[in-house]
Amino acid sequence: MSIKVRYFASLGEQVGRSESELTFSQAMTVRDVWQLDTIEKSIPDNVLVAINMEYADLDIQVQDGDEVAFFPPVTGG
Amino acid sequence: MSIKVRYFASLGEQVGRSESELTFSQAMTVRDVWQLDTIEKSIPDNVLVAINMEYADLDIQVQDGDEVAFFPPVTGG
Amino acid sequence: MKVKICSAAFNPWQEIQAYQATLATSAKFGATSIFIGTMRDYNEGDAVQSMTLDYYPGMTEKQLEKILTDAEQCWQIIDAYIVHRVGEINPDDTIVLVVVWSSHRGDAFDASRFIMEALKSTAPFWKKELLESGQTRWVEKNTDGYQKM
Amino acid sequence: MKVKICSAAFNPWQEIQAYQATLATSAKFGATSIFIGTMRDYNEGDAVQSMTLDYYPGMTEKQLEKILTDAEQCWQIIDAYIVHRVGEINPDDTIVLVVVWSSHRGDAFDASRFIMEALKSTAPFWKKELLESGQTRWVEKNTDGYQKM
Repeated sequence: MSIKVRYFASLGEQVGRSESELTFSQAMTVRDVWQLDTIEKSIPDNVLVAINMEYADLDIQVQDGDEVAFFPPVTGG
Repeated sequence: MSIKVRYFASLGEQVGRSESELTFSQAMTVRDVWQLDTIEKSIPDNVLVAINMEYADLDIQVQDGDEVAFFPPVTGG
Repeated sequence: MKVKICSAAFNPWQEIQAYQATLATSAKFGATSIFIGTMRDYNEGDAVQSMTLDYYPGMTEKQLEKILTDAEQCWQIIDAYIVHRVGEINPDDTIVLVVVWSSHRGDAFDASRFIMEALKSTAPFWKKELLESGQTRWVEKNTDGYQKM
Repeated sequence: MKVKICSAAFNPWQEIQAYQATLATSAKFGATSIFIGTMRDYNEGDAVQSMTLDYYPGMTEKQLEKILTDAEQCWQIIDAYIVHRVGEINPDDTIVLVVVWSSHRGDAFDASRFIMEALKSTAPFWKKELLESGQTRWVEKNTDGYQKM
């Protein structure tokens, strides 16, 4: 299956890109996605996660076609 | 000494006038003023009182030249 | 800080912009909290045609100024402005405008709400409604703005 | 209820009036509570020259709509409107506008504050400041709007 991974704001700068396409065959959680896509970078404590534009947890399993987004605490308003 | 007494809104309608001038010689509280000026009318529980345009209590003693106002609960805004 | 009593209809947006233009502290306020009270065409289940707002000239202004001073002592306010209508009022007319400018939203929200509650419970204004039925009646009491209706 | 993302400067007073003109419920709202967030020219002790507001197109709108739906379930709201700026922003520019129309002031105040706090903590926007010194920095965290500063 394949998913799209997105990184926003300071997290995009840390990871060094704003988007990836990942293809894999085994079941993976959001946490696994982070580890696979950002080798050697530990996951920040305050990271926020969205799957298909809705907030989600790191332990949720991703599905084929999902858009998984990682971003830092929001600072709008 | 003499004072000015004012009644506002529904209280003015109940008392039957919006203003009186009172002249007297003995010491009087606001409550005494009400009783002297509005014979036979008992003082409403929720009446508000101002002396010289500042909120006051019924037991305050009035001074020569004071403007004493009685009014119902306020309903602005 | 300023209070203004209006005996004719006023446009709240014009009032806010005109007052804000006088603030020397441009770019220093991050938060503006505004409350606008508008006359409804019903009250307590009855259709209301119009309203007369009575007040105590002199004391009303004094009391509104006291409310602003009290708010300024409790919260960090850059400026605040109250406009209140009196006299004959029609549905859709603005009755009251409260604006608070502050650096931070917590102070702006807290202060504007405090000002409205204090105004509703202590500022000498009295509403007399003319119902569609032709009857007139004094509004007897303001409700508590912190309780859910 | 509506949310709007603006990539160019907007006039909050025009936005409010234009949206309010579409409300069918004229004379039914007694209370309007408005919050306006404006860009300041300083933050955390530093002079700020300008700011870039990044967002997550699609999710940001969805999240703002969810906030309005949540507010509607907790309070009696007649209508609500959020406008939020993105892109390049200068001091004095409006960043966010939240308007809540309600029959009663308690609901209007509660809902507008809820919306602002929810927006500040959950809506995907990120500020990057360009300081007068020439340095850029990401704003790391929004403060709690209920705590006094």
